[in-house]
Amino acid sequence: MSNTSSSSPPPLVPPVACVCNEQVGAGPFDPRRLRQDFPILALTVHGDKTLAYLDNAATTQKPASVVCVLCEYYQACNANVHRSIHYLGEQATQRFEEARKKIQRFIGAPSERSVIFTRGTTESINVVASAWGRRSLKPGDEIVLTGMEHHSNLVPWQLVAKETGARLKFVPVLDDGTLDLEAYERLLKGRVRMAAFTHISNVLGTVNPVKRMTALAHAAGALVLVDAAQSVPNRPVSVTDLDCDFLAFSGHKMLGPTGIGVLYGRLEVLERMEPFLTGGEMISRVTLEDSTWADLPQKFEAGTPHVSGAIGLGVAVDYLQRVGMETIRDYDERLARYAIGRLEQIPGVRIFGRAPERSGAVSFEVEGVHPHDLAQFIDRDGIAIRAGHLCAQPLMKRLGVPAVSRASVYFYNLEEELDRLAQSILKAKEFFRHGS
Amino acid sequence: MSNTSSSSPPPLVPPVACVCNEQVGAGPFDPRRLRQDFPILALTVHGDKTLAYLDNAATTQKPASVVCVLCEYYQACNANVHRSIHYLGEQATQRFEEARKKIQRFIGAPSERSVIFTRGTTESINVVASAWGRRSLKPGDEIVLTGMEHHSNLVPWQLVAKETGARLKFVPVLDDGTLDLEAYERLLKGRVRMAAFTHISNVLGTVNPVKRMTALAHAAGALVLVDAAQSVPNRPVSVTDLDCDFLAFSGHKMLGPTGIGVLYGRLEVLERMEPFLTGGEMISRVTLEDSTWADLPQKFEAGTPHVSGAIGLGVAVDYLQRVGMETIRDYDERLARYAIGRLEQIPGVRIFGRAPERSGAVSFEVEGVHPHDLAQFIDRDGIAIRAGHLCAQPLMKRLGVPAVSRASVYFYNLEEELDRLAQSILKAKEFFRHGS
Amino acid sequence: MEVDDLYQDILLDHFKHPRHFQPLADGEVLVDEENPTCGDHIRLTARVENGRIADVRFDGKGCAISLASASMMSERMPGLTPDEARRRIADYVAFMRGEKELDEGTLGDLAALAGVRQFPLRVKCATMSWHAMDKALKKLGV
Amino acid sequence: MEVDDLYQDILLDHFKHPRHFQPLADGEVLVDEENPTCGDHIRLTARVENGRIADVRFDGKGCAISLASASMMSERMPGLTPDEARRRIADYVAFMRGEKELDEGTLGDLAALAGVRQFPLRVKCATMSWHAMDKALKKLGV
Ligand SMILES: Cc1ncc(COP(=O)(O)O)c(C=O)c1O
Ligand SMILES: Cc1ncc(COP(=O)(O)O)c(C=O)c1O
Ligand code: FES
Ligand code: FES
Repeated sequence: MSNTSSSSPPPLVPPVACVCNEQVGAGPFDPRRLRQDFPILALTVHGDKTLAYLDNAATTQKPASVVCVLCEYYQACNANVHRSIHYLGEQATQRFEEARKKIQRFIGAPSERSVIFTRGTTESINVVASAWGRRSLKPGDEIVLTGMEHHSNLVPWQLVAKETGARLKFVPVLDDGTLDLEAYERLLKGRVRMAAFTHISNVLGTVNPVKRMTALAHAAGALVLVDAAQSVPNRPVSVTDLDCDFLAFSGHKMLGPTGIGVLYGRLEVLERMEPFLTGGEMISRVTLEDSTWADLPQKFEAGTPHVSGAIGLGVAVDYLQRVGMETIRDYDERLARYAIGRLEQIPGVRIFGRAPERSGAVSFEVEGVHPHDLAQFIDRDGIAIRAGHLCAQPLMKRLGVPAVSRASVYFYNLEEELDRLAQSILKAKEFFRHGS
Repeated sequence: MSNTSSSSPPPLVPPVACVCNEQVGAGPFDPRRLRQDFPILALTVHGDKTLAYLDNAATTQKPASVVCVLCEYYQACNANVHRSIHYLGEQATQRFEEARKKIQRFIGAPSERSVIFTRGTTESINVVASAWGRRSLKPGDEIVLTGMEHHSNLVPWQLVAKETGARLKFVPVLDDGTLDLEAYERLLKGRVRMAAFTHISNVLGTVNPVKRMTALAHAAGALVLVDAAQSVPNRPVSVTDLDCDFLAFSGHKMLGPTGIGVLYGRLEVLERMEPFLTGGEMISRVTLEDSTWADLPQKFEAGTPHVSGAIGLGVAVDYLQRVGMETIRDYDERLARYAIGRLEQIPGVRIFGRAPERSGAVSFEVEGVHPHDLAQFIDRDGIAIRAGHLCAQPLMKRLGVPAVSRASVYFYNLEEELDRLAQSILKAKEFFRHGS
Repeated sequence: MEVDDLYQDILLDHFKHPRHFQPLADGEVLVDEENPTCGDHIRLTARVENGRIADVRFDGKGCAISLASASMMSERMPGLTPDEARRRIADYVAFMRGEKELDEGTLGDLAALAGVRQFPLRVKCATMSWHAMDKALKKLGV
Repeated sequence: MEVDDLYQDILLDHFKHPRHFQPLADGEVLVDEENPTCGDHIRLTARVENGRIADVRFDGKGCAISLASASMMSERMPGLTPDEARRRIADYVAFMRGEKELDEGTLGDLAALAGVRQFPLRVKCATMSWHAMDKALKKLGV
């Protein structure tokens, strides 16, 4: 004992022995090789059609290591965390908190105490709208949103505005799919307490200048929430660099399991906030009449957490970092531009969103073919895209359509999948014009 | 086509081919055989100690089929649900909704629309306290709880009471660990709008007469929420039979994955309630200014759900039904009584909770050994129990202790594990009295 | 199942040449039925003469399935009493939801829509106009 | 690691015979420090004479680790200046959290608590009384 007393404590948990032997570390970026890490991408559907999964903005597929760690967790160290003084409990707790630290480093947060596990972006934003907004907003206060928000970053604010008497203002979307930043500056002249905007539009692919927008909002005395559901999976994102007060994102859109997401919050702001959900884990003292709260981050994590989800998300972050976030950003953008080029060759196709900086999401319409018919038709060729309002009905109205089709790529997609998309769209046009 | 047009639609999704070849269907109930379905139970810890997992009231272990379906889901049909018109999307949606139906049948709910997926019991109760309570309670209204509630069924009500001016009243706990039902009837004479109580105490193991309590509360004009976190895993529970308005439980305590739970609600009540979380999935129409809600259950399921968790919980329910809920109830009770018998032979051990009807949770204290030291000490023998306030600080106060030790069994535990527990406790007593 | 099992020729024909599809004057519209999952809608008008449905017309926006099913619906309703129509609507909706079987005779060219039943996300497309017709009968007080 | 590496004889001795443990009159108590994860607490009193800590006494309820670490703490403080004491406390807390290493000489019999560092859930047990001492110095205004 005395020999080890002055060295750092040996790790309790043996390093996870992943048996899945992934390709990701095995050489320079090569999407074709990385596809081997995603068993689902080799699926053939509807008989003999190789799956071309182009719905990554909805949810991404999972590498073997993420699936593997879930199995391993349940078969070797499943237990409730934070309070179980036994072997499994110590293991589960250590790995759960290790995942939190991975995410802290991944988003450049100064402390792991500001990383709160939630179910996903939607819950993260609800926590802020409710736990911050309901207590802080007064009648006449203003909340600035944009015309391109996902319903998740709109509806919670509508409710809190109704409850508190605060007013919503919207930054208009210009014809090229970017935000009207002059209008934004004008809107900030009001009694703005919160500016909440998406980093990347899930419809238009537009990358908003969130760092500049944050600085402007701060100068106007407002807090800033960034909806990073589409950006954290797609490029390096540092909360220290952005200097935002809140950042929300979902694990399932960045190779992680379902049911887990993150709310980052600036420590000083989180500390002043009251909790959102209450119950076990988040308390300090409880009597029948009254309770006091635990420290961060537990104050915002009531109940048994999604332990395997958090650990899986940690492994997903490992994978992303091994690919490289700059690499993913550049490749996704290149592939999106390739897709646009192919689609534009088809007469009657109209692309929505022409921002100079963009992600892998490409929305479009095909003259004479309803988006849902298109998605259904090309699914028969094994091609998975999304059709609908994409949880952005106000933006659809702005675009003058009830719905769009969207192909969204990720680093494991290939140009040839986009060639197949273009061919299949041509076939669909033909089919719905002339029949089979 | 015309030949099949009048027969029922063929299933889109091939039945899940589970490769794990479980024992559960292979003969009459035999816990020793069923243990083979739980790989983690064969673990040796701290060198060569076989794991004796006696912390099942905190969380249960998972059978191979549950782990297997997670892998299979991520490797063969992962997609976002409800809106993706493509092969994977249809599969994921169908399996997600199939899981909901399994749970509906499992708890005897009249409609799958009244089965809402949440993160767990804690979130389920928060939904009711917030979405029902904040809008329905008036100053002077009363909420009846009991003195044995988990913090999850106490703290949310404290907050809503503070916000609305409602008052909390508590059914006292008698010395044998049962509720004072005469006091309960007296409390119901007030302006009671909600009675919320646990079906089974996670500390005392007491099974409360919730059917009778529900009828009494209804007669007094109150709604009823049953915290079934400990009961749905342990015995047949039918919401139709209980006739309660809400039922809350957690997947991870009933062989299911982490991060998933259920709120059952009576349709008429759910329909009158406003949503809790808002955002994608739960809306019908959204403009910049205003929104309307989707039908049940989506109204209460904002954002991308925990798809794999729900599917895993469905498979857990399959497993439980194959074991048989009556079998589990009877075996757990028998084993708990065996544990009590063994512990009582140790001088200085005091058991908390002597209810005539009980679950598998047995709480106790050992004279001269702090519960946390005890848990830590016997962990070295491979025995996992829980120490602490068990998220029930007010009940601890009632019992006159800051913390207790709890052994909690499930159907895969064996008498010999409880023998080992008793031996190890004896050793601990010796150790902390005389040293090694 | 191949894509042309879903989008059969009969369906495509109704989609490309919807019967009784005709821009309606705002005053005529009895029901404006929306499919919230996609934002499409059907507007509908109908008349009853001598206790029987005499005329059904519609306009609106929608996918091939919704337009074709509206077109087929508009062909079947005229001549029925309101009660007969309601029964037909209920049968059809139950059929689309997989809750009921219908024989070939009853189905007729609606059999071309049977493939939709395998795609729960599209069932609303195929029933939207039928729900609208049901509401129109209620509006007419028959 | 075996259980008697965690619960070493020195630790058990301090647990069974805690030094300076003595029921305190309510008026004497400077700090009542609680460990919210378990509900245990330590009450503490101390005096400063001629610029040095002269006397530390405590009572309360807790596990073996918390009582033993309080006992060891109460032995080390007397004779130190408040600043020296604060530095020792900070070093010890950092050591327990695995943020800092300390050599044998500095540790002395505190080495018997080093095993706790492998159990994050128990670290609070070992630091509770030290935090209480820190607060006591603040209360004394030294
Ligand atoms: C009776 C009771 N209620 C509520 C809970 C909270 O469940 P969860 O932590 O899964 O939300 C538990 C378990 O911890 C419990 O035993
Ligand atoms: C920009 C944006 N915000 C929010 C969300 C909501 O994320 P989730 O459904 O995971 O809560 C999404 C994805 O659906 C999104 O793309
Ligand atoms: S997709 Fe809108 S009605 Fe079919
Ligand atoms: S367990 Fe309470 S202080 Fe150690």
